[in-house]
Amino acid sequence: MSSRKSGLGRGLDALIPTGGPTSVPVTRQTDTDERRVMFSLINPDGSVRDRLPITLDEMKALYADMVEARAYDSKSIAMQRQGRLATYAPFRGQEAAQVGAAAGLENDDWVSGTYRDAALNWRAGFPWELLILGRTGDERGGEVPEGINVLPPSITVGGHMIHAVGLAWAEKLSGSNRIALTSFGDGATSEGDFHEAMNFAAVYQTPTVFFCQNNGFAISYPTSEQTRSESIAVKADAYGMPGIRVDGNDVVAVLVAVREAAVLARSGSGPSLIEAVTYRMGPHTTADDPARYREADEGEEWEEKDPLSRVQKLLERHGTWTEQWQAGLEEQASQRIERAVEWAESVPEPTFEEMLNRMYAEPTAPLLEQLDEGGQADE
Amino acid sequence: MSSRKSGLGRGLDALIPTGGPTSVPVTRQTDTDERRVMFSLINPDGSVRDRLPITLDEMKALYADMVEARAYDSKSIAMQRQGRLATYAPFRGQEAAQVGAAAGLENDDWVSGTYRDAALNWRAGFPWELLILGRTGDERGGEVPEGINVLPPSITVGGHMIHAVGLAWAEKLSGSNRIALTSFGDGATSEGDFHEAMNFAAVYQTPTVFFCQNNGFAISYPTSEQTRSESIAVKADAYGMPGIRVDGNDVVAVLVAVREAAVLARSGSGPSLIEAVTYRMGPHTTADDPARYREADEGEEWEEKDPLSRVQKLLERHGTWTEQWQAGLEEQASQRIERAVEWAESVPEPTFEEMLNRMYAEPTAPLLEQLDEGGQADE
Amino acid sequence: MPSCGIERAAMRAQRAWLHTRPSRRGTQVPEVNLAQALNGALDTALGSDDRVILLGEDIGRTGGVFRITEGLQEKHGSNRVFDTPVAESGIVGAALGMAIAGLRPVAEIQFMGFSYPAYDQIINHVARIRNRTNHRFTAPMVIRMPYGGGIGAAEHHSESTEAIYAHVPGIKVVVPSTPNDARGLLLAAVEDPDPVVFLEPIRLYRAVKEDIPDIYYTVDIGPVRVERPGDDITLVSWGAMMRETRAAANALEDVDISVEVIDVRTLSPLDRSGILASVEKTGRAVVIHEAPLTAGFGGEIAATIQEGALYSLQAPVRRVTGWDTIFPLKRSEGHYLPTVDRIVSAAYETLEV
Amino acid sequence: MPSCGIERAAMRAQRAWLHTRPSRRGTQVPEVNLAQALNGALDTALGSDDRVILLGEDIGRTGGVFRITEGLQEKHGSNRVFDTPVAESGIVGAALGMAIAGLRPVAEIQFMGFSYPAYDQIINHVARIRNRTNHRFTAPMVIRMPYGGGIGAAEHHSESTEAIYAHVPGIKVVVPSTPNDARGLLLAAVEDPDPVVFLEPIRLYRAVKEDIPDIYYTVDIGPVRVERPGDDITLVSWGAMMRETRAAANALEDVDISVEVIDVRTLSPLDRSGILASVEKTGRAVVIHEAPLTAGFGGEIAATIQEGALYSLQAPVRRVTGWDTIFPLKRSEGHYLPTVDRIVSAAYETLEV
Ligand SMILES: Cc1ncc(C[n+]2csc(CCOP(=O)(O)OP(=O)(O)O)c2C)c(N)n1
Ligand SMILES: Cc1ncc(C[n+]2csc(CCOP(=O)(O)OP(=O)(O)O)c2C)c(N)n1
Ligand SMILES: [Mg+2]
Ligand SMILES: [Mg+2]
Repeated sequence: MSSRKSGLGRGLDALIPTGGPTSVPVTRQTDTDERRVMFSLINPDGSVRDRLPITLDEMKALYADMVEARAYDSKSIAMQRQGRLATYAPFRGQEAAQVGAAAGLENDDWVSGTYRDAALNWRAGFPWELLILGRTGDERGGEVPEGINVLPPSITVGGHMIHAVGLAWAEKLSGSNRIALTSFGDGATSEGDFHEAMNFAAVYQTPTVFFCQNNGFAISYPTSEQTRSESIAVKADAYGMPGIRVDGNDVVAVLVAVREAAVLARSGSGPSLIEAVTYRMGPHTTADDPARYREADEGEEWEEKDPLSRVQKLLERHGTWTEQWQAGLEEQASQRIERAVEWAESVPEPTFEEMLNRMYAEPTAPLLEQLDEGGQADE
Repeated sequence: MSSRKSGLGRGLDALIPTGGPTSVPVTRQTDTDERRVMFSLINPDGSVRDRLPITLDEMKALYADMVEARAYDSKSIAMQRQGRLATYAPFRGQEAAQVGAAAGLENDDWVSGTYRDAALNWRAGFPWELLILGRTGDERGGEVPEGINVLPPSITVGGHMIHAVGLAWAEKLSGSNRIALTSFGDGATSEGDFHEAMNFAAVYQTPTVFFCQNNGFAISYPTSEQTRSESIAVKADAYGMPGIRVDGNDVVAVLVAVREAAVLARSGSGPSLIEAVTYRMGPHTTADDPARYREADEGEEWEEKDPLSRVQKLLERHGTWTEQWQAGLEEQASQRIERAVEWAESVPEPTFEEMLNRMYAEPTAPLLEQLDEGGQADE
Repeated sequence: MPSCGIERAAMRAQRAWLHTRPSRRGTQVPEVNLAQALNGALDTALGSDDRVILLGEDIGRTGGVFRITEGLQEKHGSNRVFDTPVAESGIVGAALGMAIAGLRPVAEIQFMGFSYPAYDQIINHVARIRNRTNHRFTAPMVIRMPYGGGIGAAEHHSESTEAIYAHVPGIKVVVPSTPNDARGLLLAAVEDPDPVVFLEPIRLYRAVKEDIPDIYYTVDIGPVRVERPGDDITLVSWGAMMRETRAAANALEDVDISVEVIDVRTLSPLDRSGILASVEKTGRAVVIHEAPLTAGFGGEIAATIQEGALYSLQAPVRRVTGWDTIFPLKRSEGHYLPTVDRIVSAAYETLEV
Repeated sequence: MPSCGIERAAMRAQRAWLHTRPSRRGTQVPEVNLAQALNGALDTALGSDDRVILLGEDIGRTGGVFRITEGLQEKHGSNRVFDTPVAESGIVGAALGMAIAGLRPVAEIQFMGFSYPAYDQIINHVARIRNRTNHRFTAPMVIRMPYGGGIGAAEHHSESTEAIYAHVPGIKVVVPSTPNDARGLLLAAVEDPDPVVFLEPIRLYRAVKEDIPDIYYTVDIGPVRVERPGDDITLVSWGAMMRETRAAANALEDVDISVEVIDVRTLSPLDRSGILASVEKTGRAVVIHEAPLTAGFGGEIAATIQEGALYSLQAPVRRVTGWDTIFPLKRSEGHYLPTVDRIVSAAYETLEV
C-alpha cells in the first residue's frame, strides 16, 4: 500500500529567493482583500513571487506526489473506458490543490472530501488500492485502514462538510490536537448544508478547515452563475470566519494556506475558509461531454497554468529537474498504481451475505430472515 | 374587515427638520458600513436625527397602526389565557418593524412571513378576522381574500423565504411590477434554506426583499450565539447583495429601508437584505418562560426604546399627540379587534368533510372512500 | 414570457386546438423510447402552455444528465428553461413560489437520492399550501426525478424511495413504465392542479420503445393499467421493475400459467379497486418492487389486498422486493435487485398452495 | 470531558458497576411520568458514560420545549449539553461527525415536523456510514424527537411520519409508550452501536405514570411487548395511540372479549415473529396508528400478518389510522385522530366475521 505523509513542511529554507520580503500570510489580516485577491507564490512560468517556505526536498516530494496523482487519474480514465471501473470523476488540473491541501495536515487529522478528491484522500493516507476498489463498485473500498482518519469520498454534494464540523468538535471536546479538513467544490457552496456547516463551525469554534476547490464548474454550471458573491472566500464574512483565496494550481500557496489554517484551528482560533482557484481540465465525469457547455480554448488557457508544469519549470530553473528524473518518477508511480490495480482487481466478488451483514453491528431479525431467504435464492 | 394600505409614502415633507442634511440612503452605497452601523431616524426620546421623508398624516397613520397592532397582541394573549386561542407568539416590541415594513410595500406585493408577523401581515392586507380564526386552530384562517397576496404565516422556521424568491421570479418573468417581501427572524438565518433562498434571489436577480427581524432571540437562544458574523446584514455580502442594518424600533427608518429595497427590486436591481434590530419584549410564545434564559433588566432597557412611545414623544414634541387622540385610537382599535374576534368565534365548526376536501382540487379515490368511512363513524 | 392566472383560459383553448389539429391526429411517432417520450412531452408542454417553465441542475446547456431536457432551452429560450445552482431545497421551494404565482414549474431533481434535501419543502410546503389556505393558493407543479438501480451507478444514484413520497398527503406520485404512459402521464402531471412527484425509471429510459401518438394527449393520474389480462395470478408492479415483471410473466405463460400484470402507474392516489378487481379474479398475487421490504409500498398493496379481498385469496400475497439494505454498489447490484427468477419462484409458491 | 474510542472498555466497566450497585438494585421510583423517565434516562446516560453529549435547539438553558432535558446542562455542564443554532440538518450532521469520532451524541429535534430538513443527513449519511466503510466508521447516536398530535398544536407540530424512518435501512426506530420502556429503551439506544431514531409520544409525556426501577437498565431494541395477553383478537399499536388502544381493549374486555394488546415499541427492526405469534393464536387483528393510512406503517404490519399467518386469519386485518390528510389544526383534531370508538368498531367488525 502507498506510503503516507512524507514529513513535509517543517523547514522554511528559501528555495529560490526572489529578494522580496517574505509576505506569506502566516497571521491572518483583517483586511478583506485576502478574500478577493488571490494569494500565489509560483507563477505559471515557474518563477516565484516570493521566498518559498519549504525545502527543495519538500518541493520535489510535492512534485512527485502530483506526478503520481496524475498517473492515477489517467489510469482510472483508461480503466473506466475498458469497463473496469464505474463512472469516474477526473481531477486533472486540480493536483496542486489536492496534494497541497493534504500536505498542510498532520498524519491523523480528519479529512472529509468528495468523489473528485482521490489525490487529496490518497495524500492523506487513503491507499490507492482502496480508492480503486471503491471505484470498481465495492463498498469494501471504503474500509480505510485503522489510524487513517479519512472518510470515503462523499457522493452527495454538500452533506459531508458538517461531518468535519462534528469530527473537529469531538476532538476539541476530548482535548485532542486533531483537526478536520473538509474539501468541496464551488457547486457545493450553494447547498444549505454548506451554510449550516460554516455556521456551526464558527459558533462552536471547531478546529475545521473548509477547503473549496473552485474548479470553475458544477458539472455544466459555471461558478460565475453559481453565486454573485465576489469570491467564494468572501463568504467567510457571513460567519465571522477568516477567508482566503489562493491560486489552487500553486501547490506551495495551497500548502501554506492550509498549514496556516491548521495552525489557527489547532491553537483554538477556530475554523477558516480557503478558496483554491483552479480548473477542472477534464470532463465532470467519464459520462460527461464538456463540449456542450464550454469552449475548448478556455481549457487551453488553463493548460498554461498547469499545476505540474509550473513546478517542473521551477525545478528546471533550479537545475533540479531532468528528463531522467521525471521518467523515474513516472515509472515508480505507474508501478505503484499498477500494483494497486492488481490488488483491487484480485479482491474476490462481494457476497450476498456481506451486503446484509454490513448494515448493522449485528444483523437484525429481518436481515437474518432475509439472509435465509436470499441465501437460498442465490444457490 | 380592516382597511388596507393608507396610501403612505408618497410625500417627502420635512416633518421635524433637524437642520442636518437629508442622508436617507436612497441609493445604496457600496460602503460596507451600512451592514454594520445601524440606520435610524427617530431617537428613543422622540427627537429625530434627520428630516423624515414622510408627512405628518403618514406619521400619525403609522402610529395608529402600531397602536392597533399592539391592541391585537394584548387581546390575543388574553384570549389564549382563556383557552380561546391556541399557542400564540406575541410581537410586542416589534410593531415598528412590522408596520414599517408593510408600509414600504405596494398593495399587491407578495408577503411571506412568520407566526410572529401578525402586524406585518395585517398591515399588508391579511384581515384580523382571518388571523384570529387561524389562531383558534382553523385552516380556513389561511384563506386570504382574493387580491391580497399575503401567504399565511409560516410555522416552520426558514422554509418560507424561498417562496418569496419563486413568487418574485414568476412576477419578473411575467413582466409584472410586483415584488415579494419575506420576513423572518434571526434564528431563521441559521437554516440552510435561508442560504439557498438568498443565493437563488441573487443569482436570478429576483425582486425580493429579505426582511429580518433580529429580535435578540430564537426561543431561548440569543442572536449573539446564533452566528459570529458582525451583523445579520453583513451576510448579504456572501450573495453579492446589498445589505442594510436599521433600527427596527424606528418605524420610519424601517419604512425608508423597505421602500428603498422595493424600489431597487422593482427597477430590476434585484434583491436586498434588511436587518431590523429589535427586541421581543414578551415570551417566545404563550407557552414560554423567558425568565429561564434572560434577565429582566434587559427587557427594561428595551422598554425605553419602545417603538410606540418614541413616536408618541415625537408627536408630542410636535404638539400633535394628546391623551384624547390616544384614547380615540385605542378605542377604535379595540372595537375593530373585538368585531374581528366576534366574527372569528362565530365561524361554525369545521367539518370532517371539509378536512378531506381541502387536500386536492378534487378528492382522490382514497379520500372518497375515507369520506364514506369517516362520515359513518362521525354519525 | 410565461403569463399568469388570467391567461389560463387562453392556454386551455390553445391546448384544445392542439388536441384536434387534424394534421397530427392519429399519426404515430415510431419507436420512441421512454427518454424521448419524456423529452417530447416537455417540449409539448412548453409549446402549448406559456406558464410552463423548467428548472433544475444542468438541464439547460447540457439537457440534463440523462438528456431528458435536451434541446429545450435552445428551442424555448433561457427564460423558460433554467439551469440552477446546486440546491435541491431551493429548486423545489422556488418552484413552489412560482406555482403560487400562477406558473406551472416542472422541476428536475438530478437523481432521487438528491431529493432528500428537498423533502422538507415537499412535505411541509408543497403538499400543504392548498390545505393551509383552504384552496386559495395552490401548487400546480411537477417534481421529476430519475430513480432506481441497475446501471451500476455510484452511491445515492439508485434510490427507490417511492414509499416516503406516497405517504405524503397533498401530493400525487406517478411512475410510468412505457413511453406512451410517460408522455400521457407527464402531460397530465403538468396540467394537474395539484403537485405531482414524477418518478422516471432510469434503467427503462432507453430500454423500452414503442410507437406513440403524435398528439397532445394525457393519461389519467390514478387508474392502474392492466397491462396483460390473465386468470391464474396477478403480478403487481410499477416503474423499472415492470421489465423483470414482464419477463416473469412471459416465463410463466410459457408453462401455461395465465398471468395478469398490473402496472400501478400512480402510487398516490392509489387505485385500490383496480388492484382488488384483479385479485378477486385470480385469487393470488405477487407484488414486486426494488425498494427495501420493510415499510416499502408493497406493504400497502398487500395490506390493501387482504383488507379488500381476503376471502378471494388462495394464498398469501407475496412481496418480491429489495432487501433491507442500502442499494449496493455495482459489484453487488446483482445481489440486490429482484430477479426474474425470484419473481417466478414467488409466483410458483403462491400458485402451489 | 468526553473521551474517545479506546476508553470504551472503561465505560463498559463503569456501566456494569452501575447495573449491580447494590444500594440501588430493586428500589423503585414511584409515579414517574414518561417525560420524567426520559429526563432521568438522559441524566443517567450523561452520568455513566463520558462520551455521551446532548445537542439541540433550546435544550440547555430552558431544558427543551417539553423540558425533557431540564436541569441537565446545569448538572453536567455546557460542555456536555449544547444549545444549537436553528438548523436541523446541522444538528444531525454534526452529531454524526461526533459519533464517527467516538462520542455518543444524543440529538434532539424540537418536533418531528422539523426533522425533515435533516432527512437527507439521516438517510444519506447517518444510516450509511457503517455500510460505506464496511464497519470501519459507525454512528452510535440517537436522534430524539417528540411526535404525534392531540395537543391542539400549530401546523407541523403533530406529525407522525414513523413510516418514512422505518423504511430507512441502517437506522433503528424506537417508540416507547410507558415510562419503564422509555427509560430502558433510551438507555439501550444510547448504548446501541447503530443510530437510533427515538420517537417520543407528546401526548403521553405527562399522561402515563408508573413506578420505575432506580437502576441502570436497558430494554432490548427489537422485541414487541405483549402488554396484555388475550385470545380473541390482537390489537397492535405503538407510541401515543397506545392510550386509545388500551382504552379500546378495556371496553372490549368489559363485554368479555379477550384482547391481546401488542405494543410494537421497535418499528425497525420489526419483530415479525412476535406479532405473528399473537395473531396465530387469536386469528384476528387490528392495527392502530395516527399517521395517514396510505403507506403508513400499518400496511407493513398487515402485510406481514397475511404473509405469515394467512391461514390463521379469520378476518382481514383492519387498519384504524389517521386519514390521508395533513394533520389538522386544533378545531379539527377530533375529526382526525383515531378514537376509541373507531378501534372498538373495527374490532367488532373483525370479530363478527
Ligand atoms: C445533493 C446532490 N445534488 C446533486 C448532485 C449531482 N451532482 C454531482 S456533482 C455535481 C456538481 C458539483 O459541483 P462542485 O461542487 O463544484 O464539485 P466538482 O464536481 O466541480 O468537483 C452535482 C450537481 C449530487 N451528487 N448531490
Ligand atoms: C424548521 C424548524 N425548526 C425549529 C422550529 C421550532 N422553533 C419555532 S420558533 C423557533 C425560533 C425561531 O427564532 P427566530 O427565527 O429568531 O424567530 P422569532 O421567534 O424570534 O420571531 C424555533 C426554533 C421550527 N418552527 N421550525
Ligand atoms: Mg466545481
Ligand atoms: Mg428571533
